[in-house]
Amino acid sequence: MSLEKITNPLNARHWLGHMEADYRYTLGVAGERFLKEIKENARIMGAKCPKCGVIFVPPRLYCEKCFAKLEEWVDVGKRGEVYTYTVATIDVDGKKLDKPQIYALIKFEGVHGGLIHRIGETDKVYIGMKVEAVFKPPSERKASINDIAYFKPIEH
Amino acid sequence: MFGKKRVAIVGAGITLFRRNLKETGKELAYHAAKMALEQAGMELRDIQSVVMGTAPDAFDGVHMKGEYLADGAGAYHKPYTRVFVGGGTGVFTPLAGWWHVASGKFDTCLVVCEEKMSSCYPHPQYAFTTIFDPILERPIGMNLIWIFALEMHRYMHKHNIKKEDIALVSVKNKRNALDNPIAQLGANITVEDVLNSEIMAWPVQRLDVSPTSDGAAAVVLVSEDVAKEVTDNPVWIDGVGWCIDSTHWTNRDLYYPDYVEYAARMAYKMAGIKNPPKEIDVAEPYDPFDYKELHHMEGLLLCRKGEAPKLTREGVTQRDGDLPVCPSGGLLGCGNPIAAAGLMKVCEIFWQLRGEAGKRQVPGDPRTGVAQAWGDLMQYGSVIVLRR
Amino acid sequence: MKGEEKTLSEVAIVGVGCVGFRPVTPELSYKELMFEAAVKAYEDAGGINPREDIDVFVTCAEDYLEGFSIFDEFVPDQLGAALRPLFTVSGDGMLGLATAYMLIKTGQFDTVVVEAHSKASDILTYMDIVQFGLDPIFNRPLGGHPYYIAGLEMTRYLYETGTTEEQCAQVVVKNKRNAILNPYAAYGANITLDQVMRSEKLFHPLKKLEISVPADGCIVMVLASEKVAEKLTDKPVWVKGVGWCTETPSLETRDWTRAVYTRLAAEMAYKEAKITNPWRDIDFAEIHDLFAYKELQHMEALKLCDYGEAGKLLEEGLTGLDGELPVNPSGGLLGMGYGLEASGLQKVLEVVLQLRGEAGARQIDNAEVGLAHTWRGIPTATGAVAILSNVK
Amino acid sequence: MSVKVKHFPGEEIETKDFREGKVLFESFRPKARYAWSAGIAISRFLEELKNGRIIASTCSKCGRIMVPPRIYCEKCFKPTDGWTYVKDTGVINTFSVSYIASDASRLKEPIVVAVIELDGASPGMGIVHLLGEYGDWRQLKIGMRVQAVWKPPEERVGAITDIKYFKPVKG
Repeated sequence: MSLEKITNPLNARHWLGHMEADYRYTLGVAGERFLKEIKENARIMGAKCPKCGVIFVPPRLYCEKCFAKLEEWVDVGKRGEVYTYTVATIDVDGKKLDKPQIYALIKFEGVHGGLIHRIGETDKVYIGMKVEAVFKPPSERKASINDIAYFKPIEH
Repeated sequence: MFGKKRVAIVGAGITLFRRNLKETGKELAYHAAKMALEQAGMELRDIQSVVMGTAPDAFDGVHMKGEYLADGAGAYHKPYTRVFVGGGTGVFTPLAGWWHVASGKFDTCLVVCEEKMSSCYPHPQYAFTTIFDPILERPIGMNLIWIFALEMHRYMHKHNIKKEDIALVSVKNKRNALDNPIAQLGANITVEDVLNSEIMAWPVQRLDVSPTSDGAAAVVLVSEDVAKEVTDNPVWIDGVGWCIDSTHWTNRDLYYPDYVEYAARMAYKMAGIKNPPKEIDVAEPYDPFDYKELHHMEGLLLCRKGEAPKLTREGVTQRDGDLPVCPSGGLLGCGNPIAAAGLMKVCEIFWQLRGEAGKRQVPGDPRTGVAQAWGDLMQYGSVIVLRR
Repeated sequence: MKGEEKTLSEVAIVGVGCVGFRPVTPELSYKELMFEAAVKAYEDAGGINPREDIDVFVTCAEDYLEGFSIFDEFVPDQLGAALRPLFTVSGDGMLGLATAYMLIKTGQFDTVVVEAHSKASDILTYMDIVQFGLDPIFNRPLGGHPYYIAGLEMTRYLYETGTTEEQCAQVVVKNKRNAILNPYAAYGANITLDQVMRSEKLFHPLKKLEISVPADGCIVMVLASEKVAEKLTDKPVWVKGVGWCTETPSLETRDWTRAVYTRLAAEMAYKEAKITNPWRDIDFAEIHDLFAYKELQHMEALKLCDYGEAGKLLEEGLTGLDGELPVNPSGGLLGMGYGLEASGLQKVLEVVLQLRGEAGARQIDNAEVGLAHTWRGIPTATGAVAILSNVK
Repeated sequence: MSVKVKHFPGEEIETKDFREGKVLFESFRPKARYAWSAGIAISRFLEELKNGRIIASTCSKCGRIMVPPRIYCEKCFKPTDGWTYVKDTGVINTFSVSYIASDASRLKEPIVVAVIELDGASPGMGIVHLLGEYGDWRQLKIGMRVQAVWKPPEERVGAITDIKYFKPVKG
C-alpha cells in the first residue's frame, strides 16, 4: 500500500484519449458470396455441412462442429420465423430512442442458425411469428447485412 | 505421474503470409488449424483443449477478438483460452499449450495463432500508437518504429556495430525466404540495397524492417501416450521460458535484452542445456527488424554480447553454416502477421527437426532447435526448446 | 482428461487481496489500484516477497477495456514481476485461475499469482466497446445498444422454461440486500420487488435494475502447490476442480436457453472434483449475474436444479443467505458491481472468504465446498467454473 | 512449408481491389474514449511540470531516484518513501531521426526523438522526449548534453508537452 494518497480531490488528475481508427473488414470467402447473393439476387443462402448434414445460416467456409469445408450452398428462402425477440428503448449511448426498435433472431426452416435483424412494419412481435425479409432497392444495396432493411410480418 | 508429462508437437499448419488476404481472421485460423490436424492425422473431435494467440485487437478491429476467432480455431464447445504478450505471443502460445498437456489436464491441445493486420486502415501502424503510455508518451507522438530505432541505435553505439553488418541479416533472411512457399518478401538483395533504402527513422531504413501481413499458423500438441499412437516422428517440447521486464523502458539500457536471457535460461534449465551454441543445431530468433535477430542471438546466449554481427559476417548463421539462424526466411522474408509469425518459427523448427523442410532443410541432421519471440515495450521474451 | 490418475500435487489459494469495488476510483491509477491489491494478497499469503517467492504471474485483461494496445506492457512493476515470468490471459480472472492451476499441476512451478481488475471508470464509451466486440460482418452493422442481445436471450429463456419476470426481479432484491453486508460491494441496497418490476424496460423483458453496473476494483490471488501452501497459511482453500468452455462465438448458432458453455464447464469441474450431485455436494455458489435472469439460467446450467426450476427455488428462499444453498452471498455483480474481467475473481474471492470463515455478517455456517462461476458477458458464450473447499 | 504440403491456403488481394470493387468489405470506426486516472504519482508529476520542474520519487531501500515517478519501487516491491526534484538537464542515451508520422505517412522535415537521462536521477533513469534546436541532425551524438526548453508558464497545462523539447547545450 502506498505511503501517500491524494487527499485533495482537485489534485486527482485524469487524462483524456482514445483508441479510434478506421477499419475495413473483408467479408471473407463465405461472407462475400453470401452478401453478394443478397445484393445481386435478393437471395438468402445457407451452406451445408457434408458430414453433419446441417445447413448453416449465415453460411460459412467451415463447419464449426466438425471442421469440414462447406461447399454446397442452398437457397433457404426469405421467409422465416421469430425464434426470440426484444424491444430496445435506448441507443448505444443510453439515449432514449424516438421509437422503440424490435430486434429478433429469425430462423429458417431446416436451417441451423438464422439471422439477427430488425423487425419492421409492426409494433407487435411474438415467438413463432412468421416474417419475411424486406430488401432495400437494388441501387441502395452494398453487400451488407443492412441490404435487408428489416423483416416484416407475413399476413395469414 | 500427473505432472511433468512430456509434450510433443505432432502436426503443424500455416497459411500464406500476405499484405492482404481475402479471408476473415476466422477463416485464416480455420485453414491453419485444419492443416495442422491433417498433418497430425487427427480430427477436431480428438482435440480436448484450444489455445489462441493473437496480438492487439486494434489490428483485426474486434474487441475481445479471441472470442470472435474461437470457432475458426476449433474451439466450439471446448475449453479455450487466449494468451497475449505482444510480439512475444506467437512463441508464447505453444508454451500455454504445453501446460495444458503437461499438467495432465488434457491429452491434446490445438494451438492457433492468427493476425489480420490489414483490417486497420489506411495502415496497421496506427494501431501501434496506442501501445504507449497515454499520459507521458502518446502526447509526443510516439510510434512503433521510433522505439526500435532507439534500441537499434543504442545497440550499435554500445558495441560499435556498423549498419553494413546489420544489413547482412536482411539479405540472408530475404534470400532464405525464396525457398519458402508462404513467404511474402523473398528476394535476392544486397547490403547496398538495404543501405540505400528509404530512411524511416534513422538508423532504421525500409529494408531493415519486416512488412505487416495477414496470416495464421497452428500446431497440435499431445501427451506422450497420444504421440506414440499418432506418429513415429514426434518433436518434443523440452524447454519453455518466458520473462517480462519493467514497463519503464526509458529506465533500462536497451542495448541488451535481459528479458530474453532470463527466458532462455528458464527454458535451457528445463531442457538440460548447458552450452547453447554447442547443443543447439538450428535457431529461429525473432527478427521483425534485422538488428533484432542479432540482439536476440545474444539474449539467447548463442554468442557473447556484441558478437552476433561477427558470426553473421562469417556466414555461421547461413543455412549451411555452423549455426543456421532463421532458415525459414524469418519475418524479414516471410512477413510479420505478429502472432502467426512467431508460431511460424516454431513450425519451422518442427519441420527442420523432422527433416521435412525441403529446400530449406539445414544439413547435419539437426536434433535440437530453439525458437524465440520478443514483445511489448522492448520487454518480453518467450523461448521454446524443441528436440527430436 | 486423466482425472483417475494419481495427482502430483493439490493446488490451494493461499492469499487474496482486494481493493474496491467502488463506482469510481479517481484517486488511483490502474497501476496503483493493482499495487494495493497485490500488497494485500502477498501479506495475506504469509508475507511473501514477490521478487523472490513467486514463480509465475498471470494477469487477465483485454486491451479495449484498458485503453491500450498490448496492455501486458503495463502490468509487471506494480505486481513485483519486473524481470520475472509474467503473461496476460485475454480473459476473465477465472481463466487466469485455471491457468495457474495447470501451471502448478505441471510440477514445474510452486507459486503462481493471478491478477484481474476493472478500471471501468476510465472508460467513457463502455457500450461502444462492447458493441465493437460483435461480429463486424453479420451483427455489428445492425447498430444499436449491444445489450439487446441479453433481451433476446431473456425472452427465449422465459419462454422455454416458464420462469417469470417476477422471479428474475427477485434475484435483484436478494443480491442487492446481500451486498449491504459486503464491504467490497458498491451497490448494496434495500429494494422491493415492485421497484425492480417498475424500473424501465430497456430491452424487453430486461429491466434497468436487472442489469449490473460496472465498478472499479482489483483482486490479486496467490496459488501454491500443496507443499508450499501448508507453509504459507493455516487456512488454505483447495482448488478441487476447474472447468471452462467456449460454446461458440456465433450468436446465430448458439443455444439461447441453456448456457451450454456453463454446463460443459461445470461438467469438467465436477468430474475433477468428484461431484456427482451438485445440489447436495455444494454448500453455496457464486454465480455470474451480469443480468438478473442469468443467475437463474446459470443455476440450471450448473445442474444445481432442473431447467426451469431455479426461479421457484429462489421464490422459496432456498438460495437466500440462510437458505439451503445460498447463491451469491456476496451480493453478486448486481450488488458488488460488475468488475469486467475481474468478475470471475470476485466470485472466487467470496468463496475463499466464506470457506475461511471470514465473511463477517454474511458468513454461511459450516461451509465446506463452494462453487464459483463466471461468464465473459456480451457477446460471448464463454464461461468457467471452479470448485473450492477448505477440506483437502 | 512442410514438404508434405503442396498447397498453402490464402487468397491474396491487392489494395486496389478494394477501390475497384473486386473485393467487398464492411467499414467501421469504433468510439473508444477514455479518461485515465493519472493517480498519485503521475498527478503530482504533471502538476510539477506546470511549475516548470521535474519531480522524481525515491526508494530508501535501494536508494534509487526514479523518473517518471511511481508510488512503488519495482525492484524492491516497497512503497516509495520520498520525492525529490531532478534537473531539467541531462544526456542523450539514444536517439532516432524519424521521417515517418504515426500513421506511417512521410514527413518532409524529420522529428528527432531521444531517451534523455536526467541529471539528479539515478544512472540510466531517462524519459523519452523530442529534440529541437539541434541544427544538422548528423551532428547529434549519443552522450551529448541537453536541456529542456519549456513552454512559457502561462501556456503550461500540466502535461509532458509543457516541455517543448530538449536542446543540445555545452557541457
